[in-house]
Amino acid sequence: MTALLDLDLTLPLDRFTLSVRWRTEEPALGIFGPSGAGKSSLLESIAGLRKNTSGRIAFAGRPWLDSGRGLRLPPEKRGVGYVPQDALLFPHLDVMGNLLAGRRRAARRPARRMSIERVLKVLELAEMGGRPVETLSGGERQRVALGRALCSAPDLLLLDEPLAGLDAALRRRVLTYVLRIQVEFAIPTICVSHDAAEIRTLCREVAVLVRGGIAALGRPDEILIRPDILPVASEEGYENVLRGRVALREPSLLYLDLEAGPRLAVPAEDEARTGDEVAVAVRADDLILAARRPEGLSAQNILPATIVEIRAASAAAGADGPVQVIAALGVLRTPIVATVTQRARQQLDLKPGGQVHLIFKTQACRLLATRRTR
Amino acid sequence: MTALLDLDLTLPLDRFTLSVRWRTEEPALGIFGPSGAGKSSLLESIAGLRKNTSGRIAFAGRPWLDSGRGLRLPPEKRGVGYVPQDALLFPHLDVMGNLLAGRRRAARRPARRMSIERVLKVLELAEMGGRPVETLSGGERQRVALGRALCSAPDLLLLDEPLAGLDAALRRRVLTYVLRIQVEFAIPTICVSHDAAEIRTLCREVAVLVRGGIAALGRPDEILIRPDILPVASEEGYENVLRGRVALREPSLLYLDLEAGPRLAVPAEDEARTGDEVAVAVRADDLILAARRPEGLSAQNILPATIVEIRAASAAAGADGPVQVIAALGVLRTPIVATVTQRARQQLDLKPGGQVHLIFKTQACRLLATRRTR
Amino acid sequence: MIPAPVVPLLLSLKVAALTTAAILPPGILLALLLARLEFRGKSLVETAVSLPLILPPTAVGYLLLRLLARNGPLGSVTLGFDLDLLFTWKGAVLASAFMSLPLVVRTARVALEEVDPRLEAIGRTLGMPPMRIFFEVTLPLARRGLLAAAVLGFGRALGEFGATVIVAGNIPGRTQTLALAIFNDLQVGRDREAMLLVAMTVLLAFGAIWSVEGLLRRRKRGVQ
Amino acid sequence: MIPAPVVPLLLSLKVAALTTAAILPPGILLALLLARLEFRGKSLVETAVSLPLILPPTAVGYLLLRLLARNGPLGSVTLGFDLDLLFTWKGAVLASAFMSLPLVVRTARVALEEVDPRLEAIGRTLGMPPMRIFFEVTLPLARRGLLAAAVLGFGRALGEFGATVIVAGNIPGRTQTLALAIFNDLQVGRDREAMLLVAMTVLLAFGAIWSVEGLLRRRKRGVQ
Amino acid sequence: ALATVAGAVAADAGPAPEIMVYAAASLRDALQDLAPRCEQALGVRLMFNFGASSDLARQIEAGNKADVFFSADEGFMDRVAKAGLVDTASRLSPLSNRLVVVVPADSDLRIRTAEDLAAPVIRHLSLANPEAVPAGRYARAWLERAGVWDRVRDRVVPGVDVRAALAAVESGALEAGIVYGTDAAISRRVRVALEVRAEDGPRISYALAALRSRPWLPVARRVVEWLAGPLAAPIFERRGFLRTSDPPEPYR
Ligand SMILES: Nc1ncnc2c1ncn2[C@@H]1O[C@H](COP(=O)(O)OP(=O)(O)OP(=O)(O)O)[C@@H](O)[C@H]1O
Ligand SMILES: Nc1ncnc2c1ncn2[C@@H]1O[C@H](COP(=O)(O)OP(=O)(O)OP(=O)(O)O)[C@@H](O)[C@H]1O
Ligand SMILES: [Mg+2]
Ligand SMILES: [Mg+2]
Repeated sequence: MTALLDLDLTLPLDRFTLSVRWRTEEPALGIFGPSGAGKSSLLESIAGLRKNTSGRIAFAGRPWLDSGRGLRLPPEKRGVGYVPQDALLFPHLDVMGNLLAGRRRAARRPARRMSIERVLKVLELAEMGGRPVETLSGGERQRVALGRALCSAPDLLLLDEPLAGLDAALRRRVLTYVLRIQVEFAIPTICVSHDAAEIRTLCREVAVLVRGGIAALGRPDEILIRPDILPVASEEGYENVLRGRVALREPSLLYLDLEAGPRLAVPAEDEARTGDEVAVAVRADDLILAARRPEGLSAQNILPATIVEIRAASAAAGADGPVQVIAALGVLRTPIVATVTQRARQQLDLKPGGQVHLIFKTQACRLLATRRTR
Repeated sequence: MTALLDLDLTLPLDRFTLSVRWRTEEPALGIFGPSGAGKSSLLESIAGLRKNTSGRIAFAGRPWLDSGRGLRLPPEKRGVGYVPQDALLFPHLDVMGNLLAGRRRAARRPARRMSIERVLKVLELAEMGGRPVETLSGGERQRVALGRALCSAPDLLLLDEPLAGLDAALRRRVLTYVLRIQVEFAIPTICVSHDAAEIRTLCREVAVLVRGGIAALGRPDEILIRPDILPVASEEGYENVLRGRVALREPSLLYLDLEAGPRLAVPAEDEARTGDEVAVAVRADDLILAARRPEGLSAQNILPATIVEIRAASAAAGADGPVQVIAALGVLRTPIVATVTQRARQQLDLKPGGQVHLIFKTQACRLLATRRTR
Repeated sequence: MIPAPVVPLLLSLKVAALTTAAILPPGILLALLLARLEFRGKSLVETAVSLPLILPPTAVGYLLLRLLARNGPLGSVTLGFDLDLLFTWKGAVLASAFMSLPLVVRTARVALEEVDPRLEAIGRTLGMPPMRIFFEVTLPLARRGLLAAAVLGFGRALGEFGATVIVAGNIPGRTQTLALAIFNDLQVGRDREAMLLVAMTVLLAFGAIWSVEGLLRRRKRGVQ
Repeated sequence: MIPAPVVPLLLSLKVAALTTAAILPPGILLALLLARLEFRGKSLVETAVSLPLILPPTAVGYLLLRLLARNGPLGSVTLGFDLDLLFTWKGAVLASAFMSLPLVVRTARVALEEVDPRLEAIGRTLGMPPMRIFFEVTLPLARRGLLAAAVLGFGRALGEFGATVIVAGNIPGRTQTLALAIFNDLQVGRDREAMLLVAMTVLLAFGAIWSVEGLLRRRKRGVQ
Repeated sequence: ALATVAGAVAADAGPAPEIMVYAAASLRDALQDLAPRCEQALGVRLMFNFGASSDLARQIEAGNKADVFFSADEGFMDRVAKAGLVDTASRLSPLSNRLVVVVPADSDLRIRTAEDLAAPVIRHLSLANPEAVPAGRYARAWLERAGVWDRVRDRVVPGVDVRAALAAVESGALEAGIVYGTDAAISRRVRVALEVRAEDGPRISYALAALRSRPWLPVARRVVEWLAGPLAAPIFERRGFLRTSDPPEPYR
């Protein structure tokens, strides 16, 4: 069977050679890794912008590069929408001109065409259509670059830290929009990001690049947990992502029925309606374990679970360091991770097979994204 | 008395006029605000790069701009170290050449001169001195720009999102270094950032810019808590910052004596030694309140406190929304904020004057920065 | 019989404008090749393009005359198509074009080399084929330099004397451009008349420069 | 009497090199003013600089001759000292310099206009005064274009005939450059000798172009 | 009679025949004065191409687009004749000129003979290129005949044409020069220090001929005759040209 994306490429860089083999069916991909790992170089190779890339690239069954057979599709034949890390707007065009740069391709693909007005609105560029791009702010440039790619009706979106220059609120709004595009138009996406939450929201599979090689590959919630990757991924530690359906909506609270079984209280969001599928993040660092069900706490979520495994949370810290307690939740035995100190482990006598209560606050839950059920 | 920084300036921009009045003694300043608010424009005005700025700028008692008197100090006389948002490296120089671009000024200021080797090392550019800057990765460029400013022995550092392109681990290391420079060399700093943690670490005073005007001004822990600013500041909600001194060091835990009094267990960091002053962040969302001292929890930190005030956490959510419980900790009555749901407030019957226990995990504490006591 | 000075003025305008128009497309193309391709013998090609610059114009004129002569290598071809180049204004255009080419190519090359290839690459990811990239990205980005190249070419065509006088002759009312008329007046000692023609040339050049200057004026980010 | 062809070769090399050296500093300065300042009458200044381009070279030669005449506005009688320019190789340098100036200025201007003013601004925040910025930021960034300007100036100086022959004469062994020698041979009908001199000129130009091409070669980010 | 014939031609052929005259640049003013009369007299239209005789000769060879060639010396006419393009029957030498020695107007040099040009005070001598330009060749011939050429040849500053040689003297940078009397007459910045007597100098003669294989050759011949004829003579004389001592006659 042909994979959606099939990479087996090599690109010599300054201090190492980028060498990536990646075959996947997943349309929502992430690339993660420390600065200088080769993330942007990989995107540029896929877009066809690095001519000394060798090996194979195939997308949706169509070969884009096959150095063995001397095949190299030029960038304009690959149909990607590439958002470079440094925006690279056309300085001779105004904002609207930049957004329209890919209009000819979009015109040939009516099914993929997005409304310019909508893009302008969601990216909060509505007043700026006529602005020369030279005087735009950093975040504005970033948004125009994203809009330019979206308006070109691409087959594959290549996003290189598309939200890096945006404030938290705007980032959340744009992220939701990109996610919706990804789903509605069914556009496969490869997103480079340093932001674990961004990756977890947009991607179903993530490749961790380190010094040009794939150090880890898999589902974000499996990969970003790993003690060797965690420090790079986040200043804030690992986040559990729980999926469920909105069962009840109060003005400021949502009650979710988790796939795993139990019901969860999370802060309400305007977007979420009853019946929606949602994803919720809870940090491993925020989960408190209790031996017995506690009383008189402000925390609204207290879920019983069974410990499956206990392991060191950090490769470096050794035997004394914090531990990850992996517990199975509900009937589906969904794994959920809590990080606790050795001392707590001893005090509570935690061990595999034991019963615990997971305690966490409503406020500690973060709604990642909502998908309307049609 | 003359202030350290005294701004009263006006700069017409596209959709609004930047108009800032800011007088402060504080050497560690932050600028915060949504994309397109005028943050970069303000920094450029201070650096002397926007010639249509009018009004007054004075630094350390020296006037830099006084349009009334027709005075305008050229940029090279202002002695700033400016890190622009888009790095703007000199393309005709290699990495080392860029770092040395300000060496002549540095040579005139031996007290301020930083070791190039050290800068290269901390910014993890050690192998790259001879690299042309055109092929650097995004994060590498950003670091070289930072290094170039640091090596020029500035009187005032102007940082425009200096860490935006870096992964979490690297960001933490660089941040610690910048903080150390700020303290050791006593270099006043103005830092633009979208990252609340960055602002809280580097800055003692923050101005929130919205549409060219200062919407709020004050200590980061007072300002970033505000319900109107919170959503912009952070995806993750407000963080308390507690300051204290390392009392005891275990391999994987540090015990801190807080200024406020009680002792806290936090995850160990290589950098921290006994006696060091440290700052620790704990999110308001992570604090659990308990009416009585609970038993059998994995959480290691359980601090008694007195409720001072209870108010709505979000302007939008109204009466049903989550509330901020502000509690006084220990003898200094240091304010600490916990966000809880209305339901929890009712269940626990929280009200001002009441006694509560603040519960939070070791892992929920994040060491922001360490300062060695000499 | 003596032509009003307006005749050479119009002729000069026509010759210079046509020269510029004729020289720009191949000049820019050549500049593009030199700017973008690395090949062996590049310096040779460049030297070849520069020949009309580095040789005395009269020599170039003689060479062209030789090539286009009735019995010259290109004479029959020319006659076959009845291009009728020698001693006509078309010959003046041809001579000026040769003389302007090196200026246009080198200046255009500078402009094209300054165009960021990454912007062209981005254009391609948006689905523009190379031709469209050239017209919608490269050309507009290089526009200041290309205009400068055009001005140089136009100016050179205005002032061209040495090659033109050989190839086109100095026929009042037909091939006597301003430059030739000025030379002619100076030669017979009519300095006053020559000055009038000089003034007209300057006016023409000023017009060209002024309008290009207007095209070039544009706003930039307000840095000091 | 006929000089070994090596004499005009050396003379041409000397004249062209000195012309280029003499013309670059003021040419770049002028280009900088035109690139950076907006002032009334800018087009006039540009036209003035372009004069030697748009007028027939001989006219420029006569004008210079008139100016430098013993009792002319810039002559030895007026100035009180004898520069000894007329009919010496210095005069040839002077004439070539005038003729090259417009090419150098316009090409250098294109190069300088493409320099990002924000990079200069960053340099200033690092404490570099404007002079240092110019030498350490602007010049190196504009270097490709400035080299092109130098090549154009050098080439023009090599090929300059019309003005040089008036101001410097055509004195074999003293002011007879390659261009003048070629003209001379052609005029007398010694076409074979002229071809030899043409070959030498081409060689000289090739040398200049080749070495500049080497200076220009540099690596870029590997985009397609 | 001539006029009638020409008039008839004009009347028959509709548009007047166009005669292209390639003429030495120094003849320009005189020819432009004569042109209207000649056109009226012969019912033709005259076009001119003015240039250095050497260039004109080359152009005739290359393009064969001239009907009449008016060369500043016999040599270039010979050259065209050798290429078989001259209608030898029509060839005439109607005009002559005189050489003069000029010095800058403010110079007090006195020059009475060719010998004086060899004096050390004359460090430069301005000539039109003695190898190529007719005026220079004549000057050299005069100096050779006077036996001073070998002594002055290293002081010679060769100009591209007579006009350049004159301008060089005008500049004051050169002590003396030898040019045509016609050229010296137009400059106020030089003083004629010596007029070379016709018998001392070389035979200066302008060559005029119609050119072959042209459609209007008969008309061109008539133009040649007219220009060499009595109606044109006064105007050439007014411009300082001399009529050749011999009456106009076929060259060979
Ligand atoms: N054309 C090139 N030639 C040589 N080395 C290169 C080239 N392009 C990039 N590199 C180097 O390869 C490494 C990877 O670069 P890349 O831009 O892919 O990093 P990245 O993972 O995107 O980093 P960042 O997160 O900082 O943007 C860097 O060290 C960079 O300096
Ligand atoms: N020279 C200028 N002329 C007109 N408008 C400008 C100019 N420079 C900036 N602006 C506009 O002023 C606003 C503020 O720009 P600025 O770069 O200061 O924003 P910012 O706060 O740094 O935003 P970001 O976080 O996106 O970098 C933006 O809308 C921008 O488009
Ligand atoms: Mg990158
Ligand atoms: Mg900004």
